[in-house]
Amino acid sequence: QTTDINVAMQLEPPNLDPTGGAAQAIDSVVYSNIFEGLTRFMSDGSVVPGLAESWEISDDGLVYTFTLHDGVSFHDGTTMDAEDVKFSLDRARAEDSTNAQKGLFAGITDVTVIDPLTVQVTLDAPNGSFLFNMAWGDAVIVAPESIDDIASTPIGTGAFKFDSWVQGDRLTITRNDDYWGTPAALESATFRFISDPTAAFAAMMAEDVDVYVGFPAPENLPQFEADPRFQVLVGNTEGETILAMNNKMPPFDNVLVREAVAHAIDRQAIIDGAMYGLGTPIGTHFAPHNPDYVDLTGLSEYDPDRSRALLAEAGLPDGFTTTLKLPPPSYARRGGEIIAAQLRAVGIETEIENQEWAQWLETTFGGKDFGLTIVSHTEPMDIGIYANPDYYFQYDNPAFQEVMTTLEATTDPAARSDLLAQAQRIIAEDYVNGYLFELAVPTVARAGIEGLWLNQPTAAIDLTGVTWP
Amino acid sequence: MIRYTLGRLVSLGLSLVVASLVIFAVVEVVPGDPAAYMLGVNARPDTVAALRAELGLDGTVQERYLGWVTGMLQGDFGVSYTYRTPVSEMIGDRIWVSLPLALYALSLSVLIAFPAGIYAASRRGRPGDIGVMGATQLGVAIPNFWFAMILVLIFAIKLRWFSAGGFSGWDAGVWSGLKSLTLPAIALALPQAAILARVMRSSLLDMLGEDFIRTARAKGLSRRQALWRHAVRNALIPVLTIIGLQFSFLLAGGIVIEQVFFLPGLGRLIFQAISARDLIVVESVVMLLVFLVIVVNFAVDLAYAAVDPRLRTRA
Amino acid sequence: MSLLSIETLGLSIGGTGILRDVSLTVAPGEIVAITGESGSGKSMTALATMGLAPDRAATTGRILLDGTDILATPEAQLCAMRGREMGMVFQEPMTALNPVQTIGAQVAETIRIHENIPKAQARDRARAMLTRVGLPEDRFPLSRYPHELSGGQRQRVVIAMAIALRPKLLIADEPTTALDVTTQARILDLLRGLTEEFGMGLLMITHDLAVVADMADRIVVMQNGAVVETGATPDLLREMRHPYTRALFAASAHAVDLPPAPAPAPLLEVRGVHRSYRRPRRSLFGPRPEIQAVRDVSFTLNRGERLGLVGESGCGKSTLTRALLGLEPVQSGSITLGGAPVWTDRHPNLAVRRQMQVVFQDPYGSFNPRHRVSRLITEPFHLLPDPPQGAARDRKVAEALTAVGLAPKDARKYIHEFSGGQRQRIAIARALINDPALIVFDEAVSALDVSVRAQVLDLLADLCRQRPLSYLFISHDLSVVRTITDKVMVMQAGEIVEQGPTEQVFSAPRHPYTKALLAAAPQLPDLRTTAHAP
Amino acid sequence: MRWPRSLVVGAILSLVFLGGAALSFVWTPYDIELLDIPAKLQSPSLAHPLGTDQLGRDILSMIMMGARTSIAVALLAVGIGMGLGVPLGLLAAARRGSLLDEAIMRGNDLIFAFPSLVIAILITAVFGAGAMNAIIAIGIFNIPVFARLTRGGALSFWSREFILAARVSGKSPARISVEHILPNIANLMIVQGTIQFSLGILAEAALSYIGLGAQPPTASWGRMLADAQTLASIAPHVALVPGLAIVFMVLGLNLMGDGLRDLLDPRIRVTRT
Ligand SMILES: Nc1ncnc2c1ncn2[C@@H]1O[C@H](COP(=O)(O)OP(=O)(O)OP(=O)(O)O)[C@@H](O)[C@H]1O
Ligand SMILES: Nc1ncnc2c1ncn2[C@@H]1O[C@H](COP(=O)(O)OP(=O)(O)OP(=O)(O)O)[C@@H](O)[C@H]1O
Ligand SMILES: [Mg+2]
Ligand SMILES: [Mg+2]
Repeated sequence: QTTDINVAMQLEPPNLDPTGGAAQAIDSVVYSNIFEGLTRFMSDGSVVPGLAESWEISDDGLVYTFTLHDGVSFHDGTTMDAEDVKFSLDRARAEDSTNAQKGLFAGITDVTVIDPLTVQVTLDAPNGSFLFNMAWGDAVIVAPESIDDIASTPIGTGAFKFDSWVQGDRLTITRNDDYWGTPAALESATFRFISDPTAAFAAMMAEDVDVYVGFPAPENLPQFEADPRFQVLVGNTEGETILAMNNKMPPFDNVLVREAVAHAIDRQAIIDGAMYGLGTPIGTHFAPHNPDYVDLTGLSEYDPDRSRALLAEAGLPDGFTTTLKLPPPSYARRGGEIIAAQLRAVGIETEIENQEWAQWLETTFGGKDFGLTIVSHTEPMDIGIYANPDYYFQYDNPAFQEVMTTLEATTDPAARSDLLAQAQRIIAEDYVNGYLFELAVPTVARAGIEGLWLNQPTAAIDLTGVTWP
Repeated sequence: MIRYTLGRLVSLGLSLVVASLVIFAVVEVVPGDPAAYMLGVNARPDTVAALRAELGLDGTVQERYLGWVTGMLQGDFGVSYTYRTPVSEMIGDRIWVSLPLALYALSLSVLIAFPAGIYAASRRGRPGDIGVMGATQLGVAIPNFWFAMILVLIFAIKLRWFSAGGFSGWDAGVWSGLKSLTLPAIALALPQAAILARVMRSSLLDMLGEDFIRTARAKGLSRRQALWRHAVRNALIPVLTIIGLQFSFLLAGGIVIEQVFFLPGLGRLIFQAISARDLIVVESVVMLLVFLVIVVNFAVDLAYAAVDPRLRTRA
Repeated sequence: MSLLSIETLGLSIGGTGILRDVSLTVAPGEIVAITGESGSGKSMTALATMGLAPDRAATTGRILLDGTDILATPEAQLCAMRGREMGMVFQEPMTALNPVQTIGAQVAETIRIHENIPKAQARDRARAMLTRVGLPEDRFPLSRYPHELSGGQRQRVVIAMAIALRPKLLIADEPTTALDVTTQARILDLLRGLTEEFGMGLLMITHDLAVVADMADRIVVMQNGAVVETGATPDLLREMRHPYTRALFAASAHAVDLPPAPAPAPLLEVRGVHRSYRRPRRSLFGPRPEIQAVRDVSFTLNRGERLGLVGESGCGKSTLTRALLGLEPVQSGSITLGGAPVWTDRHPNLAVRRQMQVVFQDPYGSFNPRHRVSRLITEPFHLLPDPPQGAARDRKVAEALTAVGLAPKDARKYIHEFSGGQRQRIAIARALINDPALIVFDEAVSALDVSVRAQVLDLLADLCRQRPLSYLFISHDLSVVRTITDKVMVMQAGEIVEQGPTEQVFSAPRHPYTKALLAAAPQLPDLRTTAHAP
Repeated sequence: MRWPRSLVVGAILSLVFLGGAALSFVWTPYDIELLDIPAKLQSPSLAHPLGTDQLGRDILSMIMMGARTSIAVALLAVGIGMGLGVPLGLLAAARRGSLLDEAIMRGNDLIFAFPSLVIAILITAVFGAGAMNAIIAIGIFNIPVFARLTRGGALSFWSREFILAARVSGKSPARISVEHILPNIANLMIVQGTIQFSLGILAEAALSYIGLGAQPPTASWGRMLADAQTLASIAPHVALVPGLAIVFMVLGLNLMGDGLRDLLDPRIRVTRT
């Protein structure tokens, strides 16, 4: 039986510190394999205990008391205890923290070590998603002893140890035989970084790699499906792919124009043309696999005539010209080309500009210099971004903001469901953005490999349960 | 000869200074902030500021330029923003892919081009010549990335003689290292070989029209002997220039090929670094490439002198 | 029994006949000279003899070398014969040697292709041969590269290569044309010595009739690809049965009648002119060596005077010309024309320059091939503050063309439509168009065939009769200078070593260098007295 | 006069593409801005002689429009190279041996020393991807090519006697450069221009291939190739057609360049890297 595996992914992690950068590739490699948090995600998106065996929440919802697993040690042999938890959380929320998701820790006012296996976290306000937040890769538990070299030599508590990294090419992890939980079946795993879609196809076909998570060329999936050597898993992600509109910039400050854009878009054509059928249409900013999801696609049906009428109503019978900024991923580049054609059909001319991420972040996202842009919001449960009027699409609706404030303080599941439905409907009816589809993640693997994550609730290639036939 | 060498060295140094200024200036105006890039869309402004401070990005332009240049002079290329490892280490790793690849491709190019060029020149106007020249025209016209794609389709996917890409590393043995560089080297070399063969041929034909070839023939050398003994070495001078240029091109121009074959070379490093705004890596790698090119050209100049005794004394 | 016997050789390239019915013989130890105008087929005959005629050439007739027909011999066998049975020396010593091989290797190569002997032995023999041609090893090591030798020395290397195996036949195609007179004399001596010593047959090609008359046992005169006359040198010179032969020799000895020069009145005054060039440093910290191209030159050219300047190649003639014309500044000294300096504070003086024109050597390179004659010859108008326009300009062009014996309608043609001699006329027309006070002729007739040269010299004499023409005539050809100038200067290594009235300098040279120069120049025998020294 | 065969073949090949590009201004079989996704990846047929691409566009129309982009980019890049390189080369030759000459030549070497693709990427990173920036990026690297060639050609004329004659006639170096030297090196420029043109087409394809060339909806052969690369095993024509278009266009131009050289002046030599 084979005990090693070659896993490919598109991007190489810039470094291996999940608490120090936003790059998803870091989490892909280290999440659950090397680092673990108090809680963790499962493939279906549920949050289960991680290093914390159990927890108690005070009645006012402000104090969380975590009981840690006994006998957990870091890969360097030092034990993992409450001090490490305190260190990790304090480091993440510190003044000079460089944690990319510092917001996750914003509500924490205090972390207290009760005894080596008990730690108490105090919040400034009840937070219904605190346990969920603690499952993120940015909240994993690290040790003060090894923190200095974490970027290049990550020391965690996971079932795999970091072994070596040939930058630009491959990264190897090996089984941690002293793992506190169920040990991994694989002895070692090698991550390869292949971004070129043709190269990805070739590498798979030539059997140079065994698994490719997030296969970049959906058009090739039928070939793998037809080939008995391979299996194809298509899972969902938390990525709402939207055509973002600059709500403060004329003419998008006019809801009629935004509605016209929404009706000009043929989602299915985009999914078929850009993603070769992968992806679920969405009508609002919410993941369709979430139980609280409301299907609002009917609000923005493809109807170019309606779109033209709306434009006329908005005083733009001849349409207008705007910019369409496209970051590198293929959903944006390919989708952008199709959307541009669809918008042109109703009289909206777009000047396409392909941007690199850095440029997109600085000018489009940061500088809000755009008319339209396409991006996938892959963070889980992030409808809250619509409550921030400074967020790049600049949606400012007090009614929505109030719904969000109420939601944060609500812990009752039914009430939360209600509020979320309300929120989804508000933004859909305001046509804040063009809602396209929920990004799907295709995984191509050699036939017989089991235990791979189907979905990507967070970016992770969790190999702890992977087995060869 | 010494004066010649020294003169060239001075202008070499000057070129490097100008190059460093140009590179720094260009990289400086590239929009995009490495810290913002690293921290993504949910980062808070204070976090970005903290990271900028940590990366040393908040100094003045002059400070950073001087810091960079003085560092380089001491062999310290700085620390990559995103990888957090010393740039010199990263370059050290990557150059063991890019340099062998460039040399491999260059050797292939020379090995193909010399016989082809000499053969074509020796049968000027005959079917052999026309055939070789037709092939070189085609070789010059094929985009190398497209050619690479075809190579992969045939040799990696259909025939499975080679792996589709990646680099096995030199630890696994020279042979397996060479094997993983073979397809990329061919993809890089063939268009270059076509160019080189054409230069070789026309340069040889020029030489064959020279008086000294007639002299050699009058001595009793056959056409072929005259070609080999007298024309080839003289014809090398323009060929050397092209070889020098090609080496530079192969070293840096492998970017697309490294992408197609996912090789961990300098080209891919620089490509990644540009998109990650890992400016220090971009600056240092471009500087290194420019340096290598200038050094190669310098070597070519010296090689001229080796081939052509007239240059040794003329200065 | 002759060594080489060419019988009714015919040669055509792509249907164009080049040689017709060429027959000649060379006996062992005999020197046969082929002469004739440019393009008459001399070189082609020689190449055919070596079996090196162009690929596309079709031949008829026979070329028998020691009984073997070259034209019927397969290439492999020819290779074995070239270098061993027959050797060849070419005109241009600068390019006839492989620049990247040492002279020793190149000479030894001849030996090693034909004889299977060790390298060292071949080198010994190469050394001996180089010594024989006057390049002894102690002064000219075998490891020298061609560029480290002068033209004459290179020509010696080429000769050493050709005779290394003592071939029975040596063919020399214009072996001295590119060399100056003194060097030429030494090379000719060497060739003559070698023929005697080795008993070789020497087939020498030259258009210099003086050389022919001096060297050859027998002469072959060619015209338009055919042999018009052949015979033993004394007989041929005496009889000259063919009119072409006569015309050729007459033109070669052509003398013109210059009108007497007017009373001396200074026009161009040159005082203590120095011009040096900096050479790159030889050693790292050593001084940059300077080469004194012109040193302390002073002379006066009077109005209406025809001044000659002679001297061997590289002695500084062209440098001096450029200084006179104001194209380059001089380091010290003064040059004035009609009292006005050619250079005034770092700028050429246009008012002076307007009064000077120049005619160059190369009738092919002196004109922009893309311009019409009218535009070419009016180029000096650029110097005029108010150049003639329209009809006035056309009249000027017509006048100038008529003056040099061309038709006004030629103004519309391009330069490639003219022969070499006509081109030189156009060059003179260009020089005349501004009615300059002074014209410089820099080797203006050196590239022309003898008959054409004679015409151009006549033209000059004519012009002198028509108008007051002052010129500086630079040439290495002493006989030309003698007939076309009133005064002459002799230059050696940048210095004027002798100057005086032409006849006086030529008949009674005072400076040793002048004497050497005159002695080295081959003299055409006085044809009227048919005397011939053995 | 006999036309060199390579010139005829090359000119015919190039004219096919030039003609296609010209025709595309007034007519293309289909409108490439209209997508017909259900009709994607069709094999060649009567309706679509070269088939359709992944967005259901007619590939023949795309090739015609792409030819326009390639030709425009390459031509303008050659224009930049000639426009700046030739004057620089003439200047350097006119002042041969001077500090200015040295500076110009060293500057050229320096440009040559920069890895062209990297600089192109940086340029597009600064100014954004787009046809104009591709033109600039390619054009910059044409400058030293023309500057060197011009200087070399001009130098060989500066020593010619007719130039000396012009100097004797009092003409300034600038005037001599324009009046006498430029027309005489025009041949050289035309031949090298053809070669650079073909290289420009390759360079545009490479830039577009990595996404830095002309942006959609402008059609570009390089981007067609990039878009089609993963389809090579599904719909080979989609990847093959743009590749062959590049090959034939470049081949045509190169053959034309060689033919022109044979026709204009068999002695001139062009550089190609
Ligand atoms: N390779 C060739 N192809 C065609 N014609 C040629 C070739 N070589 C020479 N010719 C022609 O053959 C004729 C004779 O040329 P050849 O070189 O024998 O003249 P030449 O008497 O040696 O003249 P010169 O004194 O100028 O050397 C000329 O008209 C020339 O144009
Ligand atoms: N531009 C220059 N730089 C350096 N040295 C030069 C230059 N021009 C001429 N010389 C040197 O000056 C000397 C005189 O040259 P010049 O051209 O005046 O000779 P010349 O008498 O005209 O010879 P020829 O008869 O061969 O034309 C030569 O030794 C030459 O090498
Ligand atoms: Mg989300
Ligand atoms: Mg001849």
